[in-house]
Amino acid sequence: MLALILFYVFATFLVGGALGVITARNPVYSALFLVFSFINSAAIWLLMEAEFLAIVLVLVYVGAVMVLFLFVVMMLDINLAELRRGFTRFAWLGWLTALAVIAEVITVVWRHGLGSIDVSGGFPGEPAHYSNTLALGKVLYTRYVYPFELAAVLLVVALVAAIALTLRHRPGLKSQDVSRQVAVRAGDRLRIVKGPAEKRS
Amino acid sequence: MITLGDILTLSAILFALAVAGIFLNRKNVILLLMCVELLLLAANFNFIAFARMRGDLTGQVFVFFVLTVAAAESAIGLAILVVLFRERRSINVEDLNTLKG
Amino acid sequence: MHDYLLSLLIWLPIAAGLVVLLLGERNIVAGRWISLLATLATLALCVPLWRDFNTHTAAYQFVEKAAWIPRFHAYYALGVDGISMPLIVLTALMTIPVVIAAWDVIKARPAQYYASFLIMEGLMIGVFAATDALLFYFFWEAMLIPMFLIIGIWGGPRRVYATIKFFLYTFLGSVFMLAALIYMYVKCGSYSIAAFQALPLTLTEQRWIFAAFLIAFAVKVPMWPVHTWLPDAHVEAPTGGSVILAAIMLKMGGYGFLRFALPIVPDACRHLYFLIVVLSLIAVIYIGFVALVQQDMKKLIAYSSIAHMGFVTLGVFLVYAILRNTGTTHGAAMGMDGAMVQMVSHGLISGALFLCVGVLYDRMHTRQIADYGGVVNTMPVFAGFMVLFALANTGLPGTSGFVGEFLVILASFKANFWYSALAALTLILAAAYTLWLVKRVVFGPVGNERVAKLTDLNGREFLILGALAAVVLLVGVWPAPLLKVMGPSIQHLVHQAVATKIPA
Amino acid sequence: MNPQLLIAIPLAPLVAAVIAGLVGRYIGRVGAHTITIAGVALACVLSLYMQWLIYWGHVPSFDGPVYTWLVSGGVHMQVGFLVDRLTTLMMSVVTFVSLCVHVYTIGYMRDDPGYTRFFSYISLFTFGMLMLVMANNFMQLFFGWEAVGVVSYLLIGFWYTRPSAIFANLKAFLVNRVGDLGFIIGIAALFSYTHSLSYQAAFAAAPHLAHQTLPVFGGVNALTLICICLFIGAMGKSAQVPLHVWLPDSMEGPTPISALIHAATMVTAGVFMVARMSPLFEYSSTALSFVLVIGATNALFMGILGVVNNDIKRVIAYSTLSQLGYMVAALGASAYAVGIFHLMTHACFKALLFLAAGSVIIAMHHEQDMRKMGGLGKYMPITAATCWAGALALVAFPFFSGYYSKDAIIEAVGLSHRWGSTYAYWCLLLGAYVTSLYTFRLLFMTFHGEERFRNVRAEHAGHGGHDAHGGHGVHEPRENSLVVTLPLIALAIPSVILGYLTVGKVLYGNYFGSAIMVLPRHNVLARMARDYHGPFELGLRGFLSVPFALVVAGLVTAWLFVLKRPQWADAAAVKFAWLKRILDQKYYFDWFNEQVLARLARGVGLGLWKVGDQGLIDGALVNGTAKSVGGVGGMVRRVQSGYLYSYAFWIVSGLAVLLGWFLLHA
Amino acid sequence: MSESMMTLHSLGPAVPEIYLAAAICLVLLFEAFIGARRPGATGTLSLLVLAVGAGLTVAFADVTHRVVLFDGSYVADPLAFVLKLAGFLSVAVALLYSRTYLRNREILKGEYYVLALTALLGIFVLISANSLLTVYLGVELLALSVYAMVAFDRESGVAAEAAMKYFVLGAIASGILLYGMSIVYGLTGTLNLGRIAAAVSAPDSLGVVLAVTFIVVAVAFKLGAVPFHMWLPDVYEGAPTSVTLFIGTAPKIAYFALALRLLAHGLAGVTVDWTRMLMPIAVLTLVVGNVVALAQTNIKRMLAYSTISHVGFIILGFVAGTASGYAAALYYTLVYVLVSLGSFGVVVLASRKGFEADQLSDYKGLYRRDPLLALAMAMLMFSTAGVPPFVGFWAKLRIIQALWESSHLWLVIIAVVMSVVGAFYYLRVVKLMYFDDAPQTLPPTERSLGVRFALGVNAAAVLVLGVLPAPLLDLCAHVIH
Repeated sequence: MLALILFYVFATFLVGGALGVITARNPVYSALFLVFSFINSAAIWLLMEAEFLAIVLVLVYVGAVMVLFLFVVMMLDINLAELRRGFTRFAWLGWLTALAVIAEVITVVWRHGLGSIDVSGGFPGEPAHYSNTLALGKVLYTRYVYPFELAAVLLVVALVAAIALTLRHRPGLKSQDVSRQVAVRAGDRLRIVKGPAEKRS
Repeated sequence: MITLGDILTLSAILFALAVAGIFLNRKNVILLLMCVELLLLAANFNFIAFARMRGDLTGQVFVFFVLTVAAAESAIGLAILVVLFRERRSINVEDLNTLKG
Repeated sequence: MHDYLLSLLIWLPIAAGLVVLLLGERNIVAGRWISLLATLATLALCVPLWRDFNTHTAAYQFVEKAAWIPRFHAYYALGVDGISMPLIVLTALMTIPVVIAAWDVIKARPAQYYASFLIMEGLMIGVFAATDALLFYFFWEAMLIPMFLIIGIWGGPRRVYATIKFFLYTFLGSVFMLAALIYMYVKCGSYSIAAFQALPLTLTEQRWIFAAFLIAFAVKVPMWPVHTWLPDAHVEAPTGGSVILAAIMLKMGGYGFLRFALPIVPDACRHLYFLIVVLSLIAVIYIGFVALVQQDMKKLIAYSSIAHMGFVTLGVFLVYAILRNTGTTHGAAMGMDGAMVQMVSHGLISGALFLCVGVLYDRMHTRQIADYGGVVNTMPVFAGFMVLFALANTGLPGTSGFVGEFLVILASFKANFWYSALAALTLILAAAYTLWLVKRVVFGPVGNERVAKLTDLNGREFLILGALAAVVLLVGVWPAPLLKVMGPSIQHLVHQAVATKIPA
Repeated sequence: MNPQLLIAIPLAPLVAAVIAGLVGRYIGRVGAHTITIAGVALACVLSLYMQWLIYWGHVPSFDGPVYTWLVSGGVHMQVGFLVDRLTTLMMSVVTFVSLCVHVYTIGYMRDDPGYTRFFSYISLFTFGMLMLVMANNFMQLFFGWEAVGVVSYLLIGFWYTRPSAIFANLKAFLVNRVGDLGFIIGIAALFSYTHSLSYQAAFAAAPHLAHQTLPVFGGVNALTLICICLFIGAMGKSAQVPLHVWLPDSMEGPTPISALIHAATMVTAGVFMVARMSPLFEYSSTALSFVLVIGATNALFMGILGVVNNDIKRVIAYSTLSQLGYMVAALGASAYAVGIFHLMTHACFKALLFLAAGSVIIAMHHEQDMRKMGGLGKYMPITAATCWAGALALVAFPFFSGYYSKDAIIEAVGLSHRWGSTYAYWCLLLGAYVTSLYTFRLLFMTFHGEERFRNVRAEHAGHGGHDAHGGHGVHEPRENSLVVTLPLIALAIPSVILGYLTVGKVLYGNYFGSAIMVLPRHNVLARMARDYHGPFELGLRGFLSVPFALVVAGLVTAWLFVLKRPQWADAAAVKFAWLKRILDQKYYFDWFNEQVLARLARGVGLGLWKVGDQGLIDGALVNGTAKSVGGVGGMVRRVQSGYLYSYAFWIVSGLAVLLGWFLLHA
Repeated sequence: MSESMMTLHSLGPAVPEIYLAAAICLVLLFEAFIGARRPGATGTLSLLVLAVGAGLTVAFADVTHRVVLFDGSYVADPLAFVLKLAGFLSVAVALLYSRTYLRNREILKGEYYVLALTALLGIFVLISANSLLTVYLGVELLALSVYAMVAFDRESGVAAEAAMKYFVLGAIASGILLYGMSIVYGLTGTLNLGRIAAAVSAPDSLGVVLAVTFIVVAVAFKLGAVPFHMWLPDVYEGAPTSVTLFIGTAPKIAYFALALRLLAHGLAGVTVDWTRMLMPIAVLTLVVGNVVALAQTNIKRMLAYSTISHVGFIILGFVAGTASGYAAALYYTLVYVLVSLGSFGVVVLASRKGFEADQLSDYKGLYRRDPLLALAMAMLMFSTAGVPPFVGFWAKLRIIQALWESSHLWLVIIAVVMSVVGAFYYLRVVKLMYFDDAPQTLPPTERSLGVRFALGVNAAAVLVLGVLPAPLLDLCAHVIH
């Protein structure tokens, strides 16, 4: 029962946070609202005994991704005054569509029980010694080795892409050129200049 | 007890808010990236809920990968954003309309 | 050689065309001669085709069959019967004047010009020779490309509009036919035309398929009201393009009706024949009036083509009207014979007329009737030919133009008095617009200084016009061999056309 | 009978024509006229031989194929000959007149640049005409029919630089085509019943056809329809009202062909055809009545036009129209033999008149207006004399050939009880007066009275090419050379005596035998035969007949108005101005054709083209479709606004709609 | 399928992916240490890598039957083999065509090739995906690489704009895909496509409809179907032409595989549902694609709309919902890739430094400037229009045949009408090249012999496959069954 109350509290916060994200005029506020939403989500996930993912959400998202967001927001030096104008004429249409999607999904979920599943039942509890992290860890490198490797490539792509897109070689900037350093040969470094020992007369 | 229905409802609301955020927001591209994160979050809720309901880890593994992908995605999204800002000196959504028709 | 005769007929010109194309504009002298030789060789190949053609059977002859797409039971299957054979010969015949007429007239990209026509020739023969529907369609559509380029590259000032209109019009028609062909393939598991002809189809199916065929063939013929591409295309096309369009490409529509519509969907044809008859009569009369007021020679002849092709469609579909009126098919074969002869004859005559216009155009660079007058004073020999072909165009007995019209009118009376009465109006209308054209262009005092400076036909022009005139007269005076060739196939077709295919 | 010999008859002129036409410039003028005259002469000799064979040699008629033209649907269409007494008569007339005209042409066209072409044409015409008369089937008949029409077209427009000539030839062809329309429908109708194009089959089926009904116009008798359709063809070719309009204009052609084609032969093709088809027409009284009325109308009213015209050739042309009316009326009265008989005599004297007129025209340096002539008789005695002979034949002066044929027509029609015969009889009777009036008017104006040509300065130097004399000042007309006068004489002889010699055989001696079929109840000729006691007696009787009185009346009127009191004519013209206007306008037929029909056709054409083709089909349907597709494209394109939120909106609303739709329908 | 039984030998069928992952690392290192100083070397290496990869694929991955690896998340079958070879080939050709273009715009950097290769890896992953998870990762791997490639020309504002749009919309689509996948997972309790197919068999169950709708929308987005297509024209136009060439070709293979694996295999039990959903999408796609293409003046944008219309045809193959339909869609896809390589290739080759040949008017009189290029383009345009004797004809024919087999009369009619509408704008290109004269002197086109040869082969293939279509048709039918 406590879990249920907590769930509703967190869920309300979560929805409120999400609303905040999309309605805030200032992107910094939005980002903070998003952080708030993530934290509430993590709480709900904890309630659902998905501890590992809850932690990851906080660590990866709140800790890394959202910081990145804020960083970019600040870096880009956006004229906030310009962003303060509100929604446009057709906002109602947007809301209507969103409501329609919600209504449709909820209808399916509640009125018809998603087909064959009992949606009003609770989740089975896990045994006391059960470790969510351990269980995930076990499968991740065995059954899911292929997706795992792919995820690695994905991160490489993100890396390469981010560098390729944002790294700028400003003229006059002195930076390391790894390939040149590696490919260097002795002859490049040392130049023997023959100078006459003394001026011939 | 939290039921599957609760979670699915919550995720539906999150999903709808996220997409609503995308087409209601007309000013700031960064906000769109944030809404995308919300969108993924909604899906993650589903996966976790179903995984728990079935007592099956697969869904949670999926969420793990989604989180990974989302991080990579954010990185690229922000990189593009930076390129865009450098070229246009603006990240106003309404300025992104040279390509149309 | 007979085993590959049809293939040779198809691929020889295409190969020659590619050779000319590869030789390029720099070796145009060689290209020209290769083109001429190739067309002559193609015509020479028609000699054994005609000579060894068995005139006592309706079956396909000179049959070839090779796997093409085994999975879809589509074959590279060729063969001719009495309906297709004359048209192949016509094709081979009419390409020669096109090549000769271009000899030193086409200055821009001549190699491509020749290549286009040679490739066209092969493809057109392919259309007539294919006994596999898919192969037929393959040639049928492929043909559009060279023609598109011919009109577009070598055409007149509004060539772009004309050629795109031409392409889209015909393409629109054809794709529906393709859909129908595929439908039947799905039903019977083969693309063989013979299999289609044997395939039982309900009336509803037949109506749909008929509609598809109608769109395809009506555009090609062209029938009113889908004819408006033709005047534009003709006016803008270079002389050779007009000749081939009028002489051969229009025949494909009539051929399509004979080969596809009648035997494949006979019941639908029987139900809807009236539509075709009405459209044909509209073509004869409406278009006759329209032709009367044309200011442009080519446009006038183009409209005249539409009116004449009205006789083809009328003749083809008379079988049902006769059946309905008399309960028998006596005379039906005559209508179809008439349609076939009309096709051949119109090919010769309209081709020749376009060549005549080309002769004038090459000298004066105008096709406006008003710019001429009294050409006979400076070009008497040309005038003789022009008058001859004009008279042939009016259906003068003794020329080929008469035979088809005569047969169709005779047959149409069996169906309905009014059909023949209205169709026979062409006697007046055709005479009116053609001879009025002749009056304004050929006769009269010398119209202006440019006419006064005209020179008469050169040897090349004399040769092609003379040869065509000879053929026109020959067919007019003695059409029996032509009819003999077609006889059994037409007879067979009549049987097919009236047999029901609705599954019991 | 030897078929090869038969084939040679049409082929000889054809070959000659082809040679003269294709290689005329190499064989020269002499070569051209030599070969064509040889060809026609051969045909003439052979024709006469054939006639001799069939009539006196008692050789049966020939009916057989030459070659199979085509076989279609089991029907053999053949080119073949039917040579019987009717045919041989026609062949003789055609080739004889043609021969005369050939010879005459040497003189008439002497200075014309189109000399060889002309010979080629008239030879070709002879071929076409022979094919027409010798046909044993409708296809070939139609071939000949059209062939002579085309040559006529070419010959009327022979002087192609004259706008009036090329207008006239187009008109002639088109009007003929109107007739051909009927003709071909008639053939088609006949074919649809008999499945054959041969005369034999048609004749055999005629009694049966007389009881068939065709479901058009609320049901008509099949044979009546067929006959009327065929006769419409004859109306075109034989210039019957209202398809007569081309014939006066055809005088734009050189005079020899006016004689040959537009007087003696081609225009009589219709008469010949109806006679040939007598086994059909006999079974349809309605059609015969139609024929009768049309013919009679033509005979009177076209003759009247001749009275007011001043062009010497046109007067003769109207006379031809009128005489054709007589022939046709004879046919309508079932007196086919009389019609053919008149055809024969008329061929001689009308050709003679034309050639004589041509002779005058040569002498007048191609001046055709009779008001500029007068008193030519003493300068051109042969021409005048032969012309007088022809004229007397034309007005049916007793003992002249025309008398025997024309009076017989009037009598036959008078005896006929066919519907319309009374009207026809009065028309023909009055026609006799009218004929006499215009004929003598022509003679008086041309050969007698004041020499008006002296008042005319040489203002026609502009005629240029056709006037080799081309001098200035007044030339006194001279008689022409032998090539001109010889044919005149050659034609004058039969014009005078032919009737006397042959009337007994042709009309009352059952010359035609089975070639012409008359039902006993229609046989007016048989009744006339009862009163026949030889040509001399018949001739004498003529002086007492009503028509003769009318002829004399006409003569007197003409003498009064032309020679004695010319001012009366002017006074009458003033007094009866309305009548003169109608006559000058030729009953407004040309006005109607040109101002109403032709304009209407062009108007319709223009309307269909601009409104139908360009406006509706091309504009609205074709380009309209293209434009609207393009327009829709332009509109849909605007949905792609470039804004991310709109894109996202479309995605999500697409999702929502799909979801909603399928949830509702699941 | 025990995870411990994985041996090196059993990994044979997965050689393309494994090799490619390794090769990516190699190229990356090469670029870092050598490539930066030798512009173009990385490109050459990449082509080499692709060639070797194709060889290895033929050597190791040519399977005759279905092989499932990695605990069911990976499948190798003849279809995958064919598609991967096509992937190697099309990426190689695309990179070959782009070289001069990249150099002229000073974006000839190793990263470009790395991203192209990672995209190819994503394509392979999709091709061989047998679980929702691998599908998702494949989609993302491909998409992320492509987002970056679109933005690769950092000097170009429109490229950045295009990339941004692509990114945001792509992310929405992934969200939708994920959402749908989550429901599928919830309904079946498995990610494995085979097991999903076994579990989902009741059409019209609301949960299934929900899941299927989300997945269909996501797939439609990826393919570029209306109304989820809007990213496509903007991206095609905004991206550097070499990138347009890239994304216009190889990824289509992957998205075909995506549709096939997800819908036709995974959701085979509810074919009725998703075919009904695809039907209006297909119709809209055909109509909008063709009609809007008419109004375009930019050739890249026009080709983008043309792509959309082709997507309509491909979807029609799926609408048929039969093996024949899938085979038709496969054939269409391969033909489309072949023709697009050529036509975008021409756009790339016609561009020079400082001159982007992206306006239709830039093609006026191309025949005079470069007959080969014009001829190739004309052949490709006629092929796209579906005119024999070019291969495009057979593609359309196969689709219509499949539609008839499943009795879709109205779809056939719409398809044929739309192919006529489409013909118009393809003809317009031919018209510009052959019938018009260039208004001013335009710079010469790419003259590199090798590239021209490749283009010649490309165009010739369009003709040869058109005249002798049997092998490819057979292949497609064979690998689908």
